[in-house]
Amino acid sequence: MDLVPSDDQLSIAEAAAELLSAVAPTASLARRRDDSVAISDSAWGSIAEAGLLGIGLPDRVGGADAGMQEETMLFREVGRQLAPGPLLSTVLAAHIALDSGDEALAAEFAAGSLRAGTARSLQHTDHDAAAVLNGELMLWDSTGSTWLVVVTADGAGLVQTDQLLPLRPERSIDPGTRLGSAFANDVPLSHWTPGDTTCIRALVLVAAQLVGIAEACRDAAVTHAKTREQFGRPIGVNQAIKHACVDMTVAAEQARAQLFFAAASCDGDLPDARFQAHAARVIAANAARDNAAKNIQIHGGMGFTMEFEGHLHVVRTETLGQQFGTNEASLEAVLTTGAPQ
Amino acid sequence: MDLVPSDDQLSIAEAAAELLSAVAPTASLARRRDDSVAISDSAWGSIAEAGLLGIGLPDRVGGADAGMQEETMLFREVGRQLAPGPLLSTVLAAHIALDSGDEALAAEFAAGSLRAGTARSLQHTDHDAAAVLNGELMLWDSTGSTWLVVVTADGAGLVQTDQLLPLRPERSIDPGTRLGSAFANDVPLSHWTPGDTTCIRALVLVAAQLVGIAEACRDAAVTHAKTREQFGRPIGVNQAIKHACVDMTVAAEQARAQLFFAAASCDGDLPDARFQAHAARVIAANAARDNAAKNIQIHGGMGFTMEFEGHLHVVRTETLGQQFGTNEASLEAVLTTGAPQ
Amino acid sequence: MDVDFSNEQQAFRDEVRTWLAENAPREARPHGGTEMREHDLAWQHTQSKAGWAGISWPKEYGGRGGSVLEQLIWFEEYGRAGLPTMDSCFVGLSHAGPTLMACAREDQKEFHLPPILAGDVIWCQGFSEPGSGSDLASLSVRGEVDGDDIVVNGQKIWTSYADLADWQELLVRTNRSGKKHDGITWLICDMRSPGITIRPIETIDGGTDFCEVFYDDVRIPRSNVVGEIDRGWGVAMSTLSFERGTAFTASQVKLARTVEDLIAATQDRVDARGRALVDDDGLRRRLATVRAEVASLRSLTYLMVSKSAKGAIPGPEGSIVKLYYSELQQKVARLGMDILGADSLKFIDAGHRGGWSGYFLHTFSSTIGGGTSEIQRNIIGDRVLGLPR
Amino acid sequence: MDVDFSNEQQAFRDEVRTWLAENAPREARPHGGTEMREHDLAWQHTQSKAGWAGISWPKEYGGRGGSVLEQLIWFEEYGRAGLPTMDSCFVGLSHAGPTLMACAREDQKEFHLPPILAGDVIWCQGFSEPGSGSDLASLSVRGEVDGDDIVVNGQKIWTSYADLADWQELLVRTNRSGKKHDGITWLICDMRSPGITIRPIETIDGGTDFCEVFYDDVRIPRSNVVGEIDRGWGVAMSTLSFERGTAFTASQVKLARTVEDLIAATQDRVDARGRALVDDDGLRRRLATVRAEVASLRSLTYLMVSKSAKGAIPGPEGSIVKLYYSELQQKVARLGMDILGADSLKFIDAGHRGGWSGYFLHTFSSTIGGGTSEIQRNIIGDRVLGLPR
Repeated sequence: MDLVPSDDQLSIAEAAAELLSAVAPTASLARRRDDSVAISDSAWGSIAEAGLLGIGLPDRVGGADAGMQEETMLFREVGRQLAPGPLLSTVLAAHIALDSGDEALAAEFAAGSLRAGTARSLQHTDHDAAAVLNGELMLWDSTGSTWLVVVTADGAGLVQTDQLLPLRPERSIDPGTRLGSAFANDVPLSHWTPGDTTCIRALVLVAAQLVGIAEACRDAAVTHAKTREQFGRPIGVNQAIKHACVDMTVAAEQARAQLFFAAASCDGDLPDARFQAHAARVIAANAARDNAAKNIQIHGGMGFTMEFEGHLHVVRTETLGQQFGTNEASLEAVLTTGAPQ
Repeated sequence: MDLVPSDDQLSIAEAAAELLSAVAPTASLARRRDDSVAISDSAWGSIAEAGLLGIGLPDRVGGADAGMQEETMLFREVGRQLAPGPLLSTVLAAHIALDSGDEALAAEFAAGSLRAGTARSLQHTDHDAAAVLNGELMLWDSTGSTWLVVVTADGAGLVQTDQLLPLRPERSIDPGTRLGSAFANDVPLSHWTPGDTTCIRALVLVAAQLVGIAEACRDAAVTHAKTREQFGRPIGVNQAIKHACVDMTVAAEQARAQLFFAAASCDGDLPDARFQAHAARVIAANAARDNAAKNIQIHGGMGFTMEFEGHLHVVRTETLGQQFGTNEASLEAVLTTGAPQ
Repeated sequence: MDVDFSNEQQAFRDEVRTWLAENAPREARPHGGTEMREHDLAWQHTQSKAGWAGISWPKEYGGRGGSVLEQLIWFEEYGRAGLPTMDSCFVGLSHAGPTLMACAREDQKEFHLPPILAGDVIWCQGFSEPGSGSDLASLSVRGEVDGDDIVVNGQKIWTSYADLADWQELLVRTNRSGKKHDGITWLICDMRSPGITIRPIETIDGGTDFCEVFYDDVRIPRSNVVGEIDRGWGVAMSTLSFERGTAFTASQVKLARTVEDLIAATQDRVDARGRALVDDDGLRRRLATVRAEVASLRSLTYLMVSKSAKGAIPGPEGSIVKLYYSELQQKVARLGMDILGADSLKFIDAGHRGGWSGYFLHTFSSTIGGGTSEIQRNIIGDRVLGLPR
Repeated sequence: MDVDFSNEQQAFRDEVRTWLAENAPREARPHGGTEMREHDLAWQHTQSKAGWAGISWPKEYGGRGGSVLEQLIWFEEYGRAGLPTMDSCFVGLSHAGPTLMACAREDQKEFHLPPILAGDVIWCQGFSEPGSGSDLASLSVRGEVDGDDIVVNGQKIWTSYADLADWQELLVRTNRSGKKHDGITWLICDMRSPGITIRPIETIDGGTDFCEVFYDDVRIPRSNVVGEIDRGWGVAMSTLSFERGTAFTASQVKLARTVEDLIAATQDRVDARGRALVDDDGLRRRLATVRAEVASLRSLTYLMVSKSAKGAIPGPEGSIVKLYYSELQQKVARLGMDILGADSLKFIDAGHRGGWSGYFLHTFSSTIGGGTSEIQRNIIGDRVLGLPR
């Protein structure tokens, strides 16, 4: 038993953080706000070239042959850096292609030459009808993406974006995530793999991003509490601020610990891995939500401006929270998957 | 529109507080902990003699002819003083007897010569079967009480305590409230009056007691924060303590305001009086619960001792919270009775 | 106690309701720029002509001098009509005007008060600075006496509608030698003075109502000092509140309507599992709780107003309403996000700027603006409860 | 990262589990008095004989010197077996003993350490005073040097098991001239000394584990000073923690079981409206949340233990676990009250003292005892985050 990341894992995180902040810095979100695609082609290309999309994929499709833990370390940085665009959905698309035997497609996703956004059906779907899309859909980062991933607890598959006409862009609360609406009428999914393997991977990697957000908010709040002065002293001397920073720390630490536990449980194929993943997602979502709100409050008036990045943590937490199953669904799963071992 | 209590109403409260603290001081609860009846005969006699039980009853049954507002002022002091025994249930019994035309019985309750405890069925009862008691019952202060009130949203009635054999005393979390268990097999209720008139009165007067508790806890915490010194200064200088006292104040004030609004709405027979009463009960319960817990925490180690009265606010809030319908039921009613006017 | 209004008060309410229904602006309020200025001033002008302007202003200054219960009724109906409570005339009517009444010279009052009431001018506030937020008295914008002028240099921030305003109530430091509360001067600043630069601040809900204001050798006549030089802190603290506990009434009424809208929204929505939201016990409890809390917020206001009606002067207890209202508003906004689910992510420009997600983001300001919740708790703790500092 | 235990560790776990199943006391632990003392000492004696005593004590002092992972496993199994984690041997094993190891003379160690391990003596702690709670260093119990003795007068409070104890680690003020942290002396006090009066304190859950201790001219030999006279604060602060992050492990395991019990309790209960609790979406969410939070509490412990295993010395981060655990425990207790409804009001002496309502009341102490949550937040803020004081 060892929950401390290895040096190799820490190197992945460090390299990812460095690259992301260089090619897609937070300030770029506002600059690209009115562009149809949230991430620039050059940033996307650099990320793919650095091999970040293939970290958890096998060597034969161009991946680095590492596991869920390494992907977790990557997506924690994606969350922390508020990196825009369809990174997670493209990584999931690669796994779906691989799991369904289409290694050529998996390799294209890993290389970044194809992108995948996300489609989620807003209506309830029968278990039996899971491999077919119907009704109103919400789309994440469909612009610029040839494919869309569909991830449910019953299975995961792909659909080509142009099969879902008409696509209507929606103005998104998050400048780093493009949203759209579409309608599907009996559109079959390709590369369908039953079971919740992809769903669990999505949960853990969503949790990883949310943990990164919770940590970034805590760090920003603590720094501000140390440096901002009012009444002749740093505001962090006041318990109202100090204790809020502490509560953010408790939230971030518990979420990080549960994230690592879940990632290791998945890699170790433990019997309660499913429970641990859902629990990680629930805990991380609460931490990100609470910390993002507290960070704005601690920053006072400045916290309420577009210039300050605090609101981006709020809106990313919201968009991510709806993308691959909801927090509510994970709460229900925490109760129905049986007690942890 | 005027929510400020009148001088007459304030006098009722003052007189009640003075009498209750003299004849049934908080310290008497611990002393009588092992007695079968929570309140002494002499205290009961003094309270009845002072006319407190008949405040809201008409002159012809020995009452003072006042309204729900005056009863509210009384029971707010009952809550604040943690007065023990079946005060509220006996007042409700008098109203039930009066409403069903039994003025002689009402007069006996008003005079204190008969007492009434409370019975609540722990199983769900059909609307049609409401006037008959069945199944497992929980009893409040049945010891020393000839009668028991049964109050539901469908109607209210009375039952004689000895019809419910076997009665089993239960050790109660609250030394000011005796609990018991019993079983009923098709026991009909007497003095049955359909409708929720008594239920609404019970809600408002429970809310009144809970408001008194919330205020007493706030007052105790504020006093302690001003006088207890640590690190050379009163602990109230620390925002962790100061802001907790403020939150207790906000809770107590909103609960008091809503209580007065509900009592006046009932007396004025306003169309949304039912909504206001349920809302008052919900808000008061949350305030009492939160303030009782905070009061203990602010008192530190001392707060955790039997010697300090803080825990009595906790346990009274719990026993009262189950006696005449639950907080959950009031929440549901808040949603189903229609929007406030 | 009594929650009924008298026949006279009821008649007043009917009159207000009818008048608002017939006269309130029918077009949507523009989101900014001169259109917004024109809109707000025209509406103030309409109220003024009909005798409704300055409902809370004393009669001697041309106001309606309404009783506190009339004020309550007016604000309730104003909120019910969906009218904005913090439009660009707000600072003039509720802050600058009352301050001038309390502390200004007669000639200043005569010149400035009537145009505020008539809807001819817009005022803004120049108090906060980048380094002086909660600690207002530490302000450092310099004012140097130079002959008949005071020359102002520095920067203010969080000035609502600075870009639309004619006048500004401006606090500057004219003396650095004493304690920080001394040496502050309260000035009437003409916003068209040379040397003023205004930069709008974009807020997270997409609004641009707030501005930064930069002063570069701005010359303000000494005759524009209100009170005395170096004694401006006392002027700022003396601002009379004519609301007497009704300040949040219109906002509360709106919040109540928002809660009812949310309850209605659950009627025809389903969750991701296909179950009707209206059957979700957890959501039902959260909705019931906020409905009860909104009711108790109104009761709290009624209780304060009742005290005012008996002659009590509202003190720091007002912070209790502000604190409760602002946190409740955030709770309602969060609940709405949870009810709307994926739909909440759409930033739609309908009704409120940005739709529900815009409202949600907007509510983050409610525990910051007008004094943070932390500062409100200090005020209540120190001044209502008398806790040691 | 890895959450599996090695084969060796798994074998250790099996050994512990088997031994505990076969050797743990079968009778219920008495609630107080000499029966409790005999029970606790006998159990410690049993552990000692079998080589399990002082699982976290270094081998040089007769302990098992288990690796931190073995400690974790031991405490997990100890909790799973439902054994009390804070019995009357706790202070000797986890506080007084480690302090003596760090600061005492060889003869003091030789005399006192073996009986603690063997289950021959009980220790208690004399630190807090009525006027010195969070501010321990302000303590004022007087110790005056008189020849070879130190004469002690004053009062201590919150001394667990004082009425059962043989020895006490006692802090007294021997010098009032300097700063409050100077002039404190750490003494070994024989609890049978003349002049000691013990008064049990009844706590709100009906317990009497805490006591007040009064000292009236109690003579303690100077040879019982640990460290130097007036330098006792350093001794108190030097207490080694051998738990290395595992201190709350057994309690967590119990809390996890409590949550599972609550989930099971919803299976066959109905609410006042006759609906099965298991179908209540609101309760389901609350239960799921605490189940997930208990899991993350374990993960947090595992993360700290992993760091310890790599040689990191656990610092103030331990306060994070304490803070989180104690507030989570209260949340679980509250949830249980809501699930049990009217049944929660019965104070039944079964399982836990006072049944569920007793547990509920008991949990009020968890955010107070061992340093209030407010103090924990100060520690984390100052020492983990480095925020200004």
